[in-house]
Amino acid sequence: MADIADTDTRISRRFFLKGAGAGVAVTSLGALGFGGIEAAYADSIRPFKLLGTTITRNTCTYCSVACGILIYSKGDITKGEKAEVKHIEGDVDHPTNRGTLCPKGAALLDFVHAKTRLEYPMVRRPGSDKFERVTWDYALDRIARLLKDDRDKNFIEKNAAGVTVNRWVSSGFLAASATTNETAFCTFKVVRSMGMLMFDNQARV
Amino acid sequence: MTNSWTDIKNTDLAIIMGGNAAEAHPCGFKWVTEAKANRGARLIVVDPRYTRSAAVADYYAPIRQGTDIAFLLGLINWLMANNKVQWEYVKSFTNAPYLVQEGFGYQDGLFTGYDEVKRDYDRSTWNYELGPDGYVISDETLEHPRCVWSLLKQHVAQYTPELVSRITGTPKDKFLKVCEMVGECSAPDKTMTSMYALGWTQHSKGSQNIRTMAMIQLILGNIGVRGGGMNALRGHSNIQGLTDMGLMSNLLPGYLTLPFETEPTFEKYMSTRGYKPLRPDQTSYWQNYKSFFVSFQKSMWGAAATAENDWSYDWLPKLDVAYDIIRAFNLMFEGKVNGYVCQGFNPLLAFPNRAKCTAALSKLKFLVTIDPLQTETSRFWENHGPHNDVDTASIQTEVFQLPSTCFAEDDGSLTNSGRWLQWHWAASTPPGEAQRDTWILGQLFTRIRDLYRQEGGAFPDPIVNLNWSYEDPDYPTADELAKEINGSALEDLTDPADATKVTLAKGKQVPSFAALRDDGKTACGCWIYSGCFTEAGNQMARRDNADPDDTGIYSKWTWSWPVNRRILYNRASADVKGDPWDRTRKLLWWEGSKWTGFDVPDIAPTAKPGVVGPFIMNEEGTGRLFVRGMMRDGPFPVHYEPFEAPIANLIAPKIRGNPASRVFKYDWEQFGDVAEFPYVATSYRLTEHFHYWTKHAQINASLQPEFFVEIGEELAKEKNIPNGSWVRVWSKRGSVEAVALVTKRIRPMLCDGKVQHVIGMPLHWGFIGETKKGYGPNSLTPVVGDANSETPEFKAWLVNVEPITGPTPVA
Amino acid sequence: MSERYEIDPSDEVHVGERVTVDRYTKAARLNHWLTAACLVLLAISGLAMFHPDLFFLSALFGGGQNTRAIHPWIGVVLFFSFGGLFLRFWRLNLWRPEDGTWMRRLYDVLINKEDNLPELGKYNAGQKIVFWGMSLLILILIVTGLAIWNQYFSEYTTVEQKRYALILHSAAAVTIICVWIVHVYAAIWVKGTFSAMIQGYVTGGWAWKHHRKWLKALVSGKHVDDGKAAPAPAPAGKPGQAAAE
Amino acid sequence: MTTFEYELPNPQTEDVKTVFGQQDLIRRSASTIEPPARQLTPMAKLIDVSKCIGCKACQAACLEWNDKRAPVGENVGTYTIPPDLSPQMFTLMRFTEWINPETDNLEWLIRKDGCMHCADPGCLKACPAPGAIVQYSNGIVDFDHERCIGCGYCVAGCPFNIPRISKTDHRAYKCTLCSDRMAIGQGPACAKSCPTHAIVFGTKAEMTEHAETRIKDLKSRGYQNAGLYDPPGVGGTHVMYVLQHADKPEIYADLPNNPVISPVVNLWKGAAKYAGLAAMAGMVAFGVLHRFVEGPNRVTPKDEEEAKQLTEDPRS
Repeated sequence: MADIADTDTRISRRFFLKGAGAGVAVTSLGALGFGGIEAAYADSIRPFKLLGTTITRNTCTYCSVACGILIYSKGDITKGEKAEVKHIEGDVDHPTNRGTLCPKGAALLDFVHAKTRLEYPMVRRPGSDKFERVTWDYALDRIARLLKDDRDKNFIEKNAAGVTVNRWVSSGFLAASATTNETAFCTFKVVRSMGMLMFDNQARV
Repeated sequence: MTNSWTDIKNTDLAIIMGGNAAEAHPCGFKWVTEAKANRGARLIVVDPRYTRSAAVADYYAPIRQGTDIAFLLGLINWLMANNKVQWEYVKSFTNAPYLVQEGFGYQDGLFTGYDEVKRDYDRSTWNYELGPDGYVISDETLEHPRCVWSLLKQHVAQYTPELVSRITGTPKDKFLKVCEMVGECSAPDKTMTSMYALGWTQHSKGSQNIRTMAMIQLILGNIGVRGGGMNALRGHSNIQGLTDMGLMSNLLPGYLTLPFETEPTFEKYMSTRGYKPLRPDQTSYWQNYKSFFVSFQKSMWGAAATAENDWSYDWLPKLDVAYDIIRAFNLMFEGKVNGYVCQGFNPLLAFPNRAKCTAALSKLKFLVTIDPLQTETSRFWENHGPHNDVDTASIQTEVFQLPSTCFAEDDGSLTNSGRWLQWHWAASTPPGEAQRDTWILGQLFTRIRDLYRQEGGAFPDPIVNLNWSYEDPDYPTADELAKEINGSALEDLTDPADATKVTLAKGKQVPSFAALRDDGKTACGCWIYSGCFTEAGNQMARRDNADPDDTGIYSKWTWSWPVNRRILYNRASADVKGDPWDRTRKLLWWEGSKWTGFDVPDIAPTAKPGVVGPFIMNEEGTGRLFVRGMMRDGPFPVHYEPFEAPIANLIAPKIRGNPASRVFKYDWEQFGDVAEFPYVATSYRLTEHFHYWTKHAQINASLQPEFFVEIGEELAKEKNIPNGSWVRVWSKRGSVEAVALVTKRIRPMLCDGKVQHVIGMPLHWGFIGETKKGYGPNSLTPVVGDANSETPEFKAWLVNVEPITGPTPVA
Repeated sequence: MSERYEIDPSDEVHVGERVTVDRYTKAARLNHWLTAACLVLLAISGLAMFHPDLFFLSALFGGGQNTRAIHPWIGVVLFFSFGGLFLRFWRLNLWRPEDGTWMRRLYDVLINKEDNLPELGKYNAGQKIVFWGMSLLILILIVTGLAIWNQYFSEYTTVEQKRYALILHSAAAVTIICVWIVHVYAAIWVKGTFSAMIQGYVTGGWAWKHHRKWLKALVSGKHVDDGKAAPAPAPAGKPGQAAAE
Repeated sequence: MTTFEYELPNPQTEDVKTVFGQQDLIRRSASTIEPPARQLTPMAKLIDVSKCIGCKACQAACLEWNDKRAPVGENVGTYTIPPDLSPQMFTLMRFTEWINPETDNLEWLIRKDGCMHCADPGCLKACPAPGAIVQYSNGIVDFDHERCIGCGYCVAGCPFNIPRISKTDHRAYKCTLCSDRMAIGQGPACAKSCPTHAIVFGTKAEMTEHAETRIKDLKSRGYQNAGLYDPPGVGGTHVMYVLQHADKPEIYADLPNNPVISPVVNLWKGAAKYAGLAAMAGMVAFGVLHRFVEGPNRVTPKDEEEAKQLTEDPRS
């Protein structure tokens, strides 16, 4: 599914040539290669920074207008390469936003590259004043153990009246609302299969 | 949204009330601008503050926060009194003619059946009068004193323009001007769209705020038509999807509901979910509930869910009470919760009464956060001076902070407010060891399941039998999950008329929820999403932006639920005979033998006009001006003041807040009153920021760097607060320090003869990120939710304010 | 002579086969040449920014950026350096009655008919005009220069003030360059002048011819080294001594 | 899909063609150039203040596209943040709360400030560095930072107070009209991002025409003085505004009523430039002439003798 060209029957190939006037001889930068950029451009025009980047279609992560965005990355993850986001801009082919973005969307790049992005699993021990880096295995094993122990200890199979209720209300789970529907369903299955009732998402607020 | 963002371009009048679309949804708001520029549409903004939406409005009217219902009931009163009613629509497409049973009544702000101790109603009298055939009795003349229309007329009569103005603070002339502008849209070829958001939901009567406007839209004939509808702008990118998917304390996917312990058996559970039509020949789509439910159970537990074990009905937990977040944090505060997982959520800043939140989190044994970013919640134990003044050493909570990917590093679908499911693709390698949520959940689940397999434990059945047939159980992919959500045939499905004819072979994806079965032969994770990933491929990834006739429908762009329908109740866009109300804005019409048009009909394609009502999800087939016992706080809306209000409720002075709202004892004691806290505060977003996320993004931080409160010039003068100076704002629950932004955009209002000053408090600051450290409104807000949804009352509470020389220095 | 002419205490007449007169101390000469160097550099860098046809001059400073950066700093040096000159010379540059006469007979000056001119002190009116002109122009240049020195002072003036500062600065700069041309040409024209600023002394004849009153005052004021007196504990490196034959 | 009027395309990353360049310059600071062989269609950005919601998307897009980041400052009691244009912030929403004296209604006037790309650019006129400021025949006035010397003359030259000099790299910065995007046939980042299409971009003729429809709409909503801001004093601009109250542009955060290049700048960069050179040349010429006509002024042996006599005079 990652091959967007397949699903994309109407990718915009329009060029805003009007501005140059008719009959203008154009120079192909691609043909000149990167070394030619400076030569191809007027001295006073900065090189076009997106040359050679990979375009990926995505949706803005913020509000529910769900603007279509284009992510320009150095490297192509569909080819197994390491990819880094260089620029994000609105997708003009998207019916809702028509290429526009709000100040949040226009600055998505800084969300992706925020200094406060998390990179490693961390734990803060009881009473401690700092996070310590741990392995995923450690973190996941420990969380699985904590959840299971609590469930085993506090699971309610029958209520006071003897009715089967099979609920677990001593632990809770908050789902966010920027994850995908697929993540949501995965989350739903895990949480509800354990009998957890204290389960909400941002919509509640 | 009943309609879509792009449909707003078809409107004649946009009314933004209970929201601030220009500021919170700029790219969606463009369709208002387009309607204005291309159709000559008008824009009305009703808000306590002159917002960025108001800046481009044709008409702005101020309103005191928390009084929207009085305003809107007054508007209904005016429409009825001035014959601004779309009569054919009201008579045919709403329940206006139906009789309500005897015994139903309303007096002094309360309906029949109120129990003051329980703060709840016995709602049995809130119902129609049914005939011996089981169908509702109707008076087409609308003259019967017990018909819904008569009762409504009587109910709204007291909301005169004078009273509305006394309650809301909206000057009478401005209120009347809004009435006139709205009234014009009662013409069948004029439509109004209502755009709202958390300005309506975050009240102790949030659901009724919305309902009141929905009633107006029914009276004006604006539901189901192009350029009309009730359009919830919604906040987060997939808040719609997570709700659709049932990630709520009381829900299952597709708005199926979790059983209560009063429904111990599947039979009992289904007995209240039959949804028998209340009108002859009416389609009542929820009659398919069992097919949806059984298919859901099959997707959860596969072969383990059988007819014999009632499709594993016992494996679903049974509710005793609602475990919404307000109760969850109250239980946590009482020390009754041990573990909590926050999958990308920041409750420390998002839930009311921050001090209580901190105390609650501190009582947890363990807290897990899964997020792309550091959050205040994951660092609630860390001392940040006045911005998070905690005793770190005394907090015994073990906290895990797990790094997840963000949008740029993940595949999958998001559901927007217009119900479009849009697929997106990963573009980037995640930073460090960050992992996708499905990997984290897969890993966690298989570990827990293995522990149950190895060592047993409390009721392992639903866990060890959970259908988890992913190629890599530790890492379900988005495609696998999407197919599971869509649903598939577990066995060959055959034509009901001809058992030899296979309509869908085993293992194939179902084309839509119409194929779902109640006999266990189909599985479907979320019935309303059925059709999103069929044998024809991933419909959510479609990218054909063709729009025949320029309707704004875009039916080939991705996919929308249900069954790719873009405007809900679209049958109502045509009159009783099936002709469009407005020929210039056709949507759906009857073509002799079937419905046709630009959108997928929201009715059986061959359902004859005049037989089947357009609202097929209601047993009545009509829109509900009177909702029977389905809302906890009344079948009609009533004006209730916020729990912290500057004046008494003018229609029922003894009632504080919404009488049906649940309030915990601790929280009730934390309410302040007007003598101590004379100003009304409200919280909101600013366009430069998205909640507590963009304070991590440098650009956004630079565009709106520091926490401030907005104060009108009059109050600033009275309190001697120069623009840009520092103030302290406090409520019964906490205190914050902020820069004062003194503005002309907030003006005092006259409510019941008293001058009311509004203090505005934006919500984007915390103690982590690129912005300067600040506070959120939740440091001050009360803990009380909407009677129906438990959404906290963030939009109206009481505070006091004083100038200070500067912020408390950080030690 | 009823009027007592002020003399610079460091000036001294050296008697001998060829009379020489100390005119500038080493410190004064260093001060002068520093100022002169600054002025020349300022003129070049300033002209580079004044007229496009002269922009090539910026190459001398390593490009436009360097030119722009260094110009104001040189200006600061010039200001203080010239300040030194000012303190040294202002007294002897005060206007005197004979200066008026000299000015009125400027044509005689130009045609080298010095016989018609009054006896002059250390400076003639032309030199004094150069001195005061430079003083005034440098004051204007420093004040306007600070106003347009964006790197440090852009916040202190409005754009409108900057515009006036720029035109004033340009006008003052053009004027000071003109004054400088006069100054330099005068030194070229009047032979024997350079040695005053190079070796520090002039010949007795030069003093006699151009600044007779000054010479006479030195002589009458006993500012004379006739070689008979014990070597005075004069400041080290007094040029007159080394040059005395 | 019906395309939006003046919709801007998505940037492509391969087979990118340049549509204009150095050969299309009509002015080059401190230089004389050959007139270009062709005339590009004049382009313009139209900012419809009546559609602007002040969301600052243009500011964010501008920072992101140009790889600039403005510092995180303070709130000083205004939505205008950062408080001014800066070497990082090429465009700025300026917010004014204005009570309309005729209606007594509050109007929140939000104007996107930034380079107007004047047809007669004062910055270019003032610039002393050859080629540091250039003007293309399509109307873009662009700064070439490699050639900029940081003198700040452009600041004085600009009638709109737009350029800002960086304190770190000492170069002048302002809106480039995204010349790098335009060079390959795209529109400016701000116009692409603007959620309400308050900023649109196209040929100047189209923009003028579009403005007319907007003005008509505004007049139908009671703004009798709605109009286009395309000030003739600077030869017209390639960034224009639709104003609700075009009769008083100054209420929009001091938008100049009739901007012209300051007469002081004109004098400085016109007559003064030549007069100055002439004066200096005149001085030199006079010296040379004098030298030839009158020759040097020499000390004669007689003078030396006189001096000797004077110093040897026993009276001394």
